[in-house]
Amino acid sequence: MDLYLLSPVISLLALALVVILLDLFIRRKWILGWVSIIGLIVPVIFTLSLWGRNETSFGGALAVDHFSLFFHLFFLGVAALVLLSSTEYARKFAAFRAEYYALILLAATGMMLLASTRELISIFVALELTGISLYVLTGFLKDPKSSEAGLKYLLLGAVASAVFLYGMALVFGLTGTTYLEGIAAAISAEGLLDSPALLMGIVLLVAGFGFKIAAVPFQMWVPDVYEGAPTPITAYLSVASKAAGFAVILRVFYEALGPASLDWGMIFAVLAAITMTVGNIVAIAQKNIKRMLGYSSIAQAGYLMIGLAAVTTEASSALIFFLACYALTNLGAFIAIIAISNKIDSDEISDYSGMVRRAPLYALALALCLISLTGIPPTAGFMAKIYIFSAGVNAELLWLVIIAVINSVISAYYYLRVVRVMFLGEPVSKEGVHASSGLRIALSLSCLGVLLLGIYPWMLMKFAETAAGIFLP
Amino acid sequence: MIFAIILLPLFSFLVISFVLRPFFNNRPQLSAYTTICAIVGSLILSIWALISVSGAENHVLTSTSYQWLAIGDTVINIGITMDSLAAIMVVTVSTISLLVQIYSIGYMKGDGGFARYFAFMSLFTASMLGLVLADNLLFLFLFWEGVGLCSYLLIGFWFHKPEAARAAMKAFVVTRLGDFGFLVAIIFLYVKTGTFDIGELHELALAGVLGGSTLTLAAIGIFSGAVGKSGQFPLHTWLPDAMEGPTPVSALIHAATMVTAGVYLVARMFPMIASSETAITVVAIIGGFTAIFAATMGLVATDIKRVLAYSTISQLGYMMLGLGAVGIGYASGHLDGHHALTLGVAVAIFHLFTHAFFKSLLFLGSGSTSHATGTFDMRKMGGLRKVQPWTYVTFVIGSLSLAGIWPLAGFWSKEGILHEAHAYTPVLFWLAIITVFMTAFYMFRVVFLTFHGEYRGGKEGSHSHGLHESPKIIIIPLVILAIFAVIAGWLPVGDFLGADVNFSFFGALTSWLAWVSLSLGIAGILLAYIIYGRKLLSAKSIGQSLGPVYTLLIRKYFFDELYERFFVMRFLVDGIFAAFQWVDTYIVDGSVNGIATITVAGGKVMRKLETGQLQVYGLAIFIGILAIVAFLLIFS
Amino acid sequence: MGLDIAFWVLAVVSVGAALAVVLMRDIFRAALFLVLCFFTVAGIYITLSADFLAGAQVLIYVGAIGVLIIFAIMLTRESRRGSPSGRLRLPALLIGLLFLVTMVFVVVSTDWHVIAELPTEPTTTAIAQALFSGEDGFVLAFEIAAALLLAAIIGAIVLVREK
Amino acid sequence: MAVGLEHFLILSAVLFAIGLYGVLAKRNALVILMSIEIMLTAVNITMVAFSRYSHVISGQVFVIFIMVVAAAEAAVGLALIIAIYRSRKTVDAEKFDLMKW
Amino acid sequence: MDFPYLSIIVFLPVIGAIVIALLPGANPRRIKLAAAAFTAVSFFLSLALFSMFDRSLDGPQFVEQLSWIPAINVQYFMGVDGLSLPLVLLTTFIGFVAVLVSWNIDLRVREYFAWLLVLETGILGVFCSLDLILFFIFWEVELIPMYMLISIWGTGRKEYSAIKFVLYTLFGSAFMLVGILLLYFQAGTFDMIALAGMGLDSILSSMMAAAIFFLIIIAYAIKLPIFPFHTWLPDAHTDAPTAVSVVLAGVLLKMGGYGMIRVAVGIFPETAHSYAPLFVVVAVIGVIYGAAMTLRQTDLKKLIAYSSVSHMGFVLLGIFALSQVSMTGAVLQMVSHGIITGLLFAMVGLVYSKTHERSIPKLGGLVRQMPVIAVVFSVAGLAALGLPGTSGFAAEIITFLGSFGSTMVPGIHIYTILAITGIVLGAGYILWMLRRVFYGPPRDEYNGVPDADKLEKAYIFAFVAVIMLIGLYPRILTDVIKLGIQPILGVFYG
Repeated sequence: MDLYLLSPVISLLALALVVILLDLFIRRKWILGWVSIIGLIVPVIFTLSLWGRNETSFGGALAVDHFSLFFHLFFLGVAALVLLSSTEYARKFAAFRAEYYALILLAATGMMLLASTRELISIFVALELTGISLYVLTGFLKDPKSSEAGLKYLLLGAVASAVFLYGMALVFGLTGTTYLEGIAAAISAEGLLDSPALLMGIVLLVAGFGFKIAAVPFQMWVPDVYEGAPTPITAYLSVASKAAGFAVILRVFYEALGPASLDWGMIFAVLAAITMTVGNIVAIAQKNIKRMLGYSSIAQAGYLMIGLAAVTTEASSALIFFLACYALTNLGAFIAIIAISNKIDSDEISDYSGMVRRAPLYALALALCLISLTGIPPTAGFMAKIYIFSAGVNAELLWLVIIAVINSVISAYYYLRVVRVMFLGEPVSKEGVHASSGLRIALSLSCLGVLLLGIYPWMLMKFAETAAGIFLP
Repeated sequence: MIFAIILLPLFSFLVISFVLRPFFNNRPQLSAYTTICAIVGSLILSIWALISVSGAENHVLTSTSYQWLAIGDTVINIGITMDSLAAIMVVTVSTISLLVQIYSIGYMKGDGGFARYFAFMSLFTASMLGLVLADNLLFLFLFWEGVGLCSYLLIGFWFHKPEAARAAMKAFVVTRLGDFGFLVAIIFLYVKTGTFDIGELHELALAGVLGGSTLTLAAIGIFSGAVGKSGQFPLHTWLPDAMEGPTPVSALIHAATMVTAGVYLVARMFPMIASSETAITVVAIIGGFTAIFAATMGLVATDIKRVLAYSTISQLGYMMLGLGAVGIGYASGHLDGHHALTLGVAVAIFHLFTHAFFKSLLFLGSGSTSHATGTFDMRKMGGLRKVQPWTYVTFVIGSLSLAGIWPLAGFWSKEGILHEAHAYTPVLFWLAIITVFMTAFYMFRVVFLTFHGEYRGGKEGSHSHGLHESPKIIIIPLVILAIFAVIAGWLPVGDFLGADVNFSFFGALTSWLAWVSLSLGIAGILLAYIIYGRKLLSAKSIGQSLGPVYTLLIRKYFFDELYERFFVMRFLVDGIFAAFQWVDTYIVDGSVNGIATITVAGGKVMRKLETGQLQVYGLAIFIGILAIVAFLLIFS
Repeated sequence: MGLDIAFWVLAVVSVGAALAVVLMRDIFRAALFLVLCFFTVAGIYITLSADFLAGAQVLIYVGAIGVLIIFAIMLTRESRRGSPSGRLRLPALLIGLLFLVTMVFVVVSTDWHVIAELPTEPTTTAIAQALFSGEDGFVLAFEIAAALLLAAIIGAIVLVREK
Repeated sequence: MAVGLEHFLILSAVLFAIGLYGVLAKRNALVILMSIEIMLTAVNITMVAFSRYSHVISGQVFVIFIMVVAAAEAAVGLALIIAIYRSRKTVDAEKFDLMKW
Repeated sequence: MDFPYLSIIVFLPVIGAIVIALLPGANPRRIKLAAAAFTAVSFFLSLALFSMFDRSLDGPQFVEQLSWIPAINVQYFMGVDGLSLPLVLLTTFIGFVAVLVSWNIDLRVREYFAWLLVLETGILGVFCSLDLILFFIFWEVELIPMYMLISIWGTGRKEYSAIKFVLYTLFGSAFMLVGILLLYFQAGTFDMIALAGMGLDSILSSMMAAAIFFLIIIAYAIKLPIFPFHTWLPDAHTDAPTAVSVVLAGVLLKMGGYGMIRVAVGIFPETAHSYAPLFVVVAVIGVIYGAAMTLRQTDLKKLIAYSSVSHMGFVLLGIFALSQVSMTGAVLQMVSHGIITGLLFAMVGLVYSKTHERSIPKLGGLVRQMPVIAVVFSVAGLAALGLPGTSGFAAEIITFLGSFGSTMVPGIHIYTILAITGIVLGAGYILWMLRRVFYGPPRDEYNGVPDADKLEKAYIFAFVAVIMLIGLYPRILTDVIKLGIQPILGVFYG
């Protein structure tokens, strides 16, 4: 039991505690945000120091491998950007800023654990750690919309938890173990492949995790929660929570259910097709930009699920790469929205009219991110799509890829509509938009990332390949 | 050197449009002088070429060619050939062109587009000369379209007149209809033989390599180009309308040169076309029919230039008939080889040659009358004999020549054609002979209406300074042309072209055919005199008594209505094309928009599922689970 | 045999109590029935020889959750309006039944590997060992659970405290 | 017929279905929360039954964690309900539709 | 690697765009001069390229090759051969002229020129890239600038047209992407030259080859456009600002033709051969249908837009006649149409900027007020209807010669003849338009409208000069083009 392997998690947890404790002693609360941001360096350093190690601990429950370390960095990065984008927004929370930052860090802790645990109980608890932090964060504004969103998220999240617990129970009951390795071994050893309970277990697991990644028809909470949550949290939800979902699915399905006769890839393929189509089509009809991005994130989950449907290492590495690109892009979009909505105090797309003349850089950044979400070069989104579609084609999922590309076309319609409103519309007022330094840093980071990945994606792809490499049979 | 014949007027065009027009616009005469100098140069060179050709071996001078295109095996060369046929043509073209340009100085004086006019005229002359000299079909086509362009530009010279603009467009589009066939034939021939070279094509045709339906189709295609250019039935409708252009243009382009390009083309390709009996029969029939068909319309037209235009069409029909008749003789074996081929060309080109002089004379004469009266409507003329004696005399000479009265130029060339027609196409011969009568009649109808009787234009119809004779610069070309209209028939054109034609000044009167045609011509003149000179018969009552026939003629057999109003507008544009547009809007584009609408509507419907009720969302989760279970049950 | 009877009794009572929870209009009584249900489930744990869990069930569910809910009921003063059923009653019934049928089918048609005899030892030590020995990795879960509780406490405080 | 694993599993399924019905059909957010607790309890029964019939203790360990999580969730959930009640003066789930479409 | 001419030519405009975006001070004149300078340098460099091009080699020249995304074997691979060089030259020329055409833009000048330059880079990149993914990236890069340019600076239903253009193109490129990926997994490379040399038709099953071929060709069919995928074109052309219409008609459509030759036919000659009859028929439909539609238009821009549909039919015919001559003709037709229609749109723009009217029935007699414009418009029109001596004729006759003589498609004679009717209809609509716009009695409401100014004269005469040059001496291009065509049809003609 090597606790050092857990050092990134522990240091992050400690950071959360430090922030809360610091709250008691300092008066200038803005420091808290920067403490939590700068403090993230510690877990990052720990993570980097672990790079290359491929070990397990806690009797196999914790894995420190490329996959988990990649996701450590991923969640830490996302948390950093979310924190940066919250520095100004958090003023709304008055006395609760420390709690806000701490919960973001706790959620990140949960997600990091999700990517690295290999045992059902730990997975479940980590999932709930993430979940509960996010429920609270969603309701953090405590205005009617925010509380309502929080409650919906919590109740539905709890139902989803019950569902996948049921699934886990079935799997456990059949195999007699909660370790992923053990499950895989038991399934192949005891000839459980055709067992109805296993199939049902998988279905329930798909449903439970589907809730996390917002796959249709488990996605219905998404738009409401995204709309109601504080915008940085929406960004966090749309990126980190989804990524955590995918990470845990990859873990569970590849490591535990890899040998299952049930072609769970097929289930994901069908869900992917439905998800992207529903997400895109409904997004067209949206007028609230956060809600629209909610549907858009559903659609993106659909594309991501191609990486699950095609059960190959290449597909998982494409999925991981897509996640990273999507994270940068979506965060960029949300950060720009935060910057703009801080000023105009509205999330209606129509209020973004003529934004390019009021806030040219923010409008341009938002446009860039929307273009990336559409998948038009030279942006990260394009490279991500190329990569994941190529994995899909290679796995002979041509039909799914065709549906996906048609969906990309549909998506252009609503993404570009926002661009159009910003670039073509008459400005509602002449007032410019000025954002805090945190937001500006976060926005430039993500936009640079989007462009960089669009032009030179190879570094990250290699990372993703390495991360996915652990699933090699 | 030979290239210079083309290049001189082309250079003149370039000088006028890029130097004189932009920089010396205040001195428009310069452009006229430039043009005339260039054409004089061309004329001198043409005559030199004519002399050289007669001395050259095989009567052919060739020039080096340049490679226009080379892709793999496809190599297209472009060059020129000067043979006797071309030599005759270049001399004719440059002569008439020169005279018309001189005339134009007077006629166009004071027109705002003076320089532009001469620029176009230069370009036209260059293209026409190029057309004549081209040694291959593709190069020929280049100039073929070039003269068409100039014709278009010059018909529409007074572009502010809607009729002129309309006529210009009509001319271009209708001839292009013929050119379509021509172009297809060129391509077809190239694909079959691998060459555009006219000489090589002839050799292939004569050697029988090129034959059968290929030859027939190609020949008919080429002829369709000629039909368009020469205003033959059924593409004749543009030529009368083309009279909207300035009169010298009508004289040069729509009487003497461009419209004869069709005849020249058939003559140029004669060995090939005549090798197909079907094709050459078509040529003969179209020619013969057009001759009489156009003449009938000339009988009733009231616009002096239109009468002349119909007459031109009719005479061009004669030329085609001449070619066709000899060709039939050749194809059916009555005539043999080389003799037949040169004879056909000689007969047609001879008539082309004489016709060029007297018809341009007539046009220029009509221009002179309009110079005085300001109109071309014969109903507003009359009695000009007294004020315009020079014009009158030259016009009558031209008319007599056209009517084929011995010993004027028209007689000789027309006799040649009638003779061949009688020999090989008896039916068409009778059409042609009736046409002789009509020709004489309508020409003298013009003479009597215009120059005899009382002036009917009224005060306001005349020019401000009253009726008067035209200035010298107009009269001199008329006189020169009149001289040619008399003597052109005596020149040994046929011999020069290699045909063995026995020319005897009085001997011609010994054939019965000459007497028949002469007497018909005189009868026509007499009838015109009775009706329009003496007014013994009322033209009006004759018109009324003929009723529907008269209407048919005056409305030009309703061809304009048929083509423009019915076929183009109603059938094509408002019919088929409108249907296309409907399809485009509602089906092609409609389905595109429809898909978009359905998608957007789908979004609007599906968002309604998102009711905001968390329990609906929960329900969806379980429906999803059950659906996956069902899916698995069904698919495994 | 005694266990069988106990099972049947407990099963019937727990199902009845659960039904009462979802069918009662009186929210207060529903909460009490929930507590009853939790109690019977604790009994079922005993029939499954999970003694420690039975205790924990009583402590956590009955003690903590039950009380919390009753508090909440009183705080929100919703008892007057009761607990009516919503518009989705029928679909909910249908889906619930279908799900039940599916699960029953799955349970019945699966060939479970069953060890029929009762475990002999009490579970408390075994659980403690499993939790803290470190060989089974449940100590990891335990640590995560600590973080989770921290998050929950922070969250509950933040949410309930007025500004 | 002796009571065996299937009985417990079916009992658990029944309870789960009842909880499910409660979640979907009841309007009071508190009752929904209570129904969710029933669902979790049902899962617990399954876990324990498996644990008993395969003599593997980790099922029971799992249940402990589920209980902890359930308690935490209940706490946060009730906090949210109270927060929402403060602003909206109702806990009727059908009225929570500020955000839709 | 040699001096990276191609990269410089391709990326100069986008660098220009960045410079313009960052240029301090809002002086529109400076922005315009900067844009003109960057495009001009790009143009002169490509002229230099044209003169340095070795006319005895048929492979790509000026090659630049770097590994880029090894995960899926993507390279940064640029090069031009006889097929792409004329199009590069055309693009830089039109790009430069487009800047001049836009000289009187005064709305959001900075943005406008930045987008215009980005657009040019996108198009140039398409013609220069030899790696399919790189090609695809450039293919899509052009979308956003086009969208912005049409929807901000356009007229009429500009937003509808812009989004229609984007969605249509995206739709096509979506399928192309699938096709490219499928191809990659069959052949293992994105290298266009290598792919073309593989003889994939015989390696793959005919089903697979056909599937890839059609997936890929949809994008080009939309771009070209061929019936029935053409309806975006009239809308986009009509509502785009003048310079964008010039670029759109001038070079953007050529991306379709280029892709068809380079990717679809180049990689799958045998498959193209099997389906050639289908495309030839579609080409003929396009020619006649386009011409018919043109005759029904009353909006000047729409008229020219539909004429493009008709003219692009010739290109399609030339390509799928699959003979060396016809394909050379098709490429020449692309270049020629680029210049001619570019000029026509520039002229329409001039007419519109002076009279503020585009509806043909409301115009008339303009030759009095704007003689230079009328003359150049007429020249462009005559070139469009294929008057000998202009590039239009040279291109069309070469295409027809090739297609008529092709032995690859049964019954192509008939189709060629039907296509030739297009030029008769062409004469009809061009002259009809000229007559109604320029001839007839002058209208009082246009009294005093100015003729073209010096700058405008400069660029329209440049167009005319190019039209005449190609028309009289087509070898200047065909000698280059045939080098690009030869290897593609090597399968059939040894």
